Amino acid sequence: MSAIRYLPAMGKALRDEMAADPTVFVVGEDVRASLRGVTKGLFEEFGPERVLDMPISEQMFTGFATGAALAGRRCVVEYQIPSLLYLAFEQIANQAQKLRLMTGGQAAVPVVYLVPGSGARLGLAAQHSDHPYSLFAHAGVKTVLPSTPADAYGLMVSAIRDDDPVLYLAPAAVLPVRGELPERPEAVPIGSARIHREGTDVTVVAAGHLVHEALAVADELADEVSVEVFDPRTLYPFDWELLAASLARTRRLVAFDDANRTCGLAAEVVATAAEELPLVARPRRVTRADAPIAFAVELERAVLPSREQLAAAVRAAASEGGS
Amino acid sequence: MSAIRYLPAMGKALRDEMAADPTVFVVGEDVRASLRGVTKGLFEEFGPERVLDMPISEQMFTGFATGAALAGRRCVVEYQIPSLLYLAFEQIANQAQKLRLMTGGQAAVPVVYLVPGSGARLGLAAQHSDHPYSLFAHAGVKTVLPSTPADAYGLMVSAIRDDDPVLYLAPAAVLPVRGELPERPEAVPIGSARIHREGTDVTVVAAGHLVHEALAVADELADEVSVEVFDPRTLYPFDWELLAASLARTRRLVAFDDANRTCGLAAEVVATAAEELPLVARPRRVTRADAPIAFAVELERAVLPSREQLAAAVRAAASEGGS
Amino acid sequence: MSVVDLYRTMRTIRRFEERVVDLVNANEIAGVTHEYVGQEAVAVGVCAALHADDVITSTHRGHGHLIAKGADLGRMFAELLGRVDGLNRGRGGSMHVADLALGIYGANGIVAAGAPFAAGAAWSFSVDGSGRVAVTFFGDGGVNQGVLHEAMNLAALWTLPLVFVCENNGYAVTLPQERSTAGSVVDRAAAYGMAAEQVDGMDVEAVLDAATRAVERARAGGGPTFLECRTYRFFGHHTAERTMKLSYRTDDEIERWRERDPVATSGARLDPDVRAAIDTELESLLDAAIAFARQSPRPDPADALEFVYASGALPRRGVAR
Amino acid sequence: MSVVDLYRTMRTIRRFEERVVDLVNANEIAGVTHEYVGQEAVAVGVCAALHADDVITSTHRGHGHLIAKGADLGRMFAELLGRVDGLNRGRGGSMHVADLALGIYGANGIVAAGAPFAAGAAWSFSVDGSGRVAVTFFGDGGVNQGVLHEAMNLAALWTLPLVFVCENNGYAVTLPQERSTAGSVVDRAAAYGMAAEQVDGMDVEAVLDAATRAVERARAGGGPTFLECRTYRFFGHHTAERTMKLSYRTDDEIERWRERDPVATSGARLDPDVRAAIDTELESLLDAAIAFARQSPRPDPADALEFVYASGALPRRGVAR
Ligand SMILES: Cc1ncc(C[n+]2csc(CCOP(=O)(O)OP(=O)(O)O)c2C)c(N)n1
Ligand SMILES: Cc1ncc(C[n+]2csc(CCOP(=O)(O)OP(=O)(O)O)c2C)c(N)n1
Ligand SMILES: [Mg+2]
Ligand SMILES: [Mg+2]
Repeated sequence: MSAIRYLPAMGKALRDEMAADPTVFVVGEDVRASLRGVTKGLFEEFGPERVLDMPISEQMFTGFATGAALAGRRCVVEYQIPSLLYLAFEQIANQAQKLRLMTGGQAAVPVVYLVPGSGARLGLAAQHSDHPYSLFAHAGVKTVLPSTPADAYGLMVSAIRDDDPVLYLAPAAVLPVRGELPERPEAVPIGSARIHREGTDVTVVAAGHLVHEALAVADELADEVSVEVFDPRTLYPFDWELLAASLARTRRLVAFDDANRTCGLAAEVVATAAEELPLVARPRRVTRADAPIAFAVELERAVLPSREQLAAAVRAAASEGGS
Repeated sequence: MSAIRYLPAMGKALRDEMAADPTVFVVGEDVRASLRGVTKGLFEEFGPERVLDMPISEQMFTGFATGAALAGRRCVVEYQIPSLLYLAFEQIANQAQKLRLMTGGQAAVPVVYLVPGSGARLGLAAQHSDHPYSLFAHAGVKTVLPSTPADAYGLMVSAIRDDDPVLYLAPAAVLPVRGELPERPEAVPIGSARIHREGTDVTVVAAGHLVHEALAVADELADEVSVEVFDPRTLYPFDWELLAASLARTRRLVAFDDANRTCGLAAEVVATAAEELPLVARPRRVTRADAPIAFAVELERAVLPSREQLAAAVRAAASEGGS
Repeated sequence: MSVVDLYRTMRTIRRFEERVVDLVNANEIAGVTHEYVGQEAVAVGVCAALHADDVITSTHRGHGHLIAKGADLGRMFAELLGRVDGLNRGRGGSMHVADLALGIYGANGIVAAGAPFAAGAAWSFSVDGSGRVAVTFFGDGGVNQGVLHEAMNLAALWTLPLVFVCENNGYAVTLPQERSTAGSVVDRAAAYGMAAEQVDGMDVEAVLDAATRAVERARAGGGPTFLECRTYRFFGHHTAERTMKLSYRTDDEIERWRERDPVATSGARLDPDVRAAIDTELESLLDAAIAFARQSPRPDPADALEFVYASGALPRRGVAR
Repeated sequence: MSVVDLYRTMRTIRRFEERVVDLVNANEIAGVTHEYVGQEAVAVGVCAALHADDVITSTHRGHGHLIAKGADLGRMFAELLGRVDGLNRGRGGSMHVADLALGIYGANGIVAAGAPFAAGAAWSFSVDGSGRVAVTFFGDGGVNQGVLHEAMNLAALWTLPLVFVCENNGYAVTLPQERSTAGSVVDRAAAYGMAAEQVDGMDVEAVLDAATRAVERARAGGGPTFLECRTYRFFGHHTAERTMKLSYRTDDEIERWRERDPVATSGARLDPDVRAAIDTELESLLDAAIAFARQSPRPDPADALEFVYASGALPRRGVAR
């Protein structure tokens, strides 16, 4: 066991997989120099045939990964900004994701779409602050959003080894987080959630950096409400079984989500719970407003989901449905 | 009053607005020849400066509309296939939609993104059958999905006159529908829903072609269950007030949705109802599976939401919560 | 490939497409199909220059490319009829028909979307040092899609073994090339310092010669080539066009091009008896292929959620269990 | 514009950016800013050829373009400080700063995304017959974005009054132009039959001459022009770069370019006293501008949902009421 930050943990997983499997390679902008820090040292270790700097042409290099995959390789595509996924949306959601079905099972497209630094980063304004995972979940794209260095490592390994396209979002706010990483860290299966803190009154569903916010709120409220913090880790496919088990205990739900409210992940969690799972209190959402992030930090904070809003929602949920 | 089909009603609205406002113009592929039928006769009537055939370059001509809007015009951009919106997603969701906020209120972007023939059309397979409105609702883009010729007319008028970007989807399955259109048809305000059939037991939320499916199911079940058919008409902003009024009567909800299940419109409707509106029965969803549409018609039908599924969900809802 | 084989393959495509039109009109094929009739010399000439392990990316107008690359006719018809013995198990249909085992990365419903696939495959071959080549087909309309330029830039920058084949049939649906494309099509390649040739796309031997030069250059590490093949589609944009009154081409123009029918031209170069023998043999092959397709079962709706994920995961269904 | 004015504007941009760096280091400016230092001659030379009602689209490195097109310094600083008197009411910041009244369609966070805006505006001007012109700025990295090619094709096809200004500073963040761009940058224009020129982007008068030719051609209905301005950025890619150890440029190379400092070059053409007067006057202007920005109020969080919709609709909030 040794303490490591989230960003280098991702990098270590990528490095270990590249060392283990010669078909794995990385493409993106400034990946040689590792502007975003994930690919640090990889060019020096693996050379120009494994670490490819791309011209600014996201649509092309996303489809490039698909072609390389059809030719037998495994590609990790790094995007410097979450909104660059929009430029590649057709190539991801309409090409790579659909190829297996369209070819009747002939094609496998093992590609990882990696955004190191998704979501808001104070002061980056409207075009650099989106957290677009709900769009990809809607399209059925496997999507992971790790919250700890161990999960960042383990889900990177699984994403690379997976035979389907996988979107890997690492929230900007969680990159500096420290955590333990065993000598021989393990893969974390895609589709498996994790309960970070057990509780009996209210289940808070939170992913990525919001897991840490939720844990802080759970501490604050500790002598009022017993909060269970549920981290899906994979947003699609979602681990409904574990959520059902959690709600069987708490029967109260608050979905804490860094995406826009309408048709976001929290909507899916609340909708599924309302339709299929046991609840004694109204499910609640604490999400972003459906608004772009303004530059001024006061305005940015005002549209992001907050601890205060979560605490209020948890208290309100706890006050319903007896005990 | 005269009977008219949905497609020509859209075309008439576009024509009337172009005649009334010289700043309105249309761009797209094969709009002169009117391959999709909406722009029929417009080139002959308004000429090459109002009806512009574009090279195959969706990203560019979507941004072109933004630039023309900033220069004082109103543009209707036609896309031949729903998935072409994916190519333009960055220009719509990250540029046009955000420009007003980013400029602190300086910019207005009156552009209509028009897809005549959205959703599935038997046998068009995986890349031509998506119904991507939930993605745009998530981004806060005003989105309309009319179900009748009168609404197709009235919402086209409102979309063109609106000072914000508006996505206008006309489902392939509804284009042939006939309906009445008054001599002087009226604008239908964006954001106003409509109750097509009143009922007391269960509210079915359905938009576009599914309104007609829902009405058929309501008839079938007439002597068992009293079904209210609620047509949002505008998906964003959603008319929550009218839905609240409907649920105040029925207290039971089934969301019938042609989009993928996860993070789709039905998830939003169910989540909002569960969180904020009166319900005595579990809300239910009948949606597409989270799967691409396969070519074989048996397989296509199997992943689309069906009348049978809706009838079963309505019966199940009606059986809960007493009366 | 001998002139006889070139003719046979072109004739196969021609008759395949004519049979497809019949099947569409008989409502045996659902959706729309985009016929390749008139352009046969391009697919056949280009693919005749390829090895079995070279790859191609095709377009919405893909039947000809697949046949030229060796796809099985019976399994193609079965795919178009939506049957389980189709190349794509009935999941793809005309716009997505593919045979990865033959290096056919699929028809594509989105114009120019296959170009980056070809770039990725070509790069992969170049680092393997395998000498394999990738070809991407696209139309004159595709020439204006930005992603094609992004791929051309990369192919030239990295000297990839990639051949860009533009089938310039003069129109993108109803839009004539002069109204879609500034400058000339071949000049697009010059911008990237890429070798380029204009080829008579109605003459299979001319196409084969140019394609052979391009493919040899690619194999030898000489990088990409851009081929503009001037051709014409004899039929409408798709089978649905006959139901529309679109008048973007004159009968004259169509007539003038039909006089240069590539199948007739290369057929005329053969001994009439040889040609007649091929033609009759072909009809029975096509009869057999269609019979094979018709007897193939339709997919079971219960399997609708299969083949979505390679990992075997099933997508969520549309109703709660 | 006189040589004195050209110098004054370049010097204004230089000192504005140096003040910005100070403000970033002092944590008065949040996020990242991309400094224009070294490239001043391009924005100033190009905008000096424009009329007040001509429009420009800018980039992530936009401060210089805005100042050259006449944006108010105080309101720019206020925007970068996120204050209500900012050009964008503090909603945009460095990457989105805009002044539509001055024809500045905004900086843009996405490379080359402004090019199609410029095409739409240019088309609009051409049908108005107003003689107005649109200019789109982009970098050497932007040259490889497909949407730029889509816009170049349309501009040439429709002979739009549009000037494409490529600021080739040799790098896209760490990627040198030779590793991003096949062929030459100017040749991209040739593909579309578009007039093109390579210009010394370190010499404001050379840029002004070339821009004047391009803008006159556009006004006269002669269509688009592509200008490749060879320049260099003296600072890092953005203010955050100093915290990173990126070694993609040699000190030598930076030194060689600094010797061609465009502000120094044009300053040297002035009478030293005139120059000194301008420089001192400028500092007080900048002091006043920063003072104006600092006294401007911060936005009220209660207004966070304003200005999302022109129709006045409010977006949904993140919690139920
Ligand atoms: C990106 C994209 N835009 C538009 C369409 C609709 N569409 C299908 S084929 C076609 C014309 C293509 O023209 P061309 O590339 O010349 O090929 P051709 O049909 O002539 O073989 C269009 C516009 C599409 N499928 N993809
Ligand atoms: C489409 C897109 N891809 C990537 C980025 C991230 N990014 C911001 S600036 C930049 C480099 C741009 O280089 P260039 O166009 O030469 O402009 P310069 O920074 O040199 O002025 C990159 C890759 C972006 N903002 N947009
Ligand atoms: Mg064509
Ligand atoms: Mg640069």
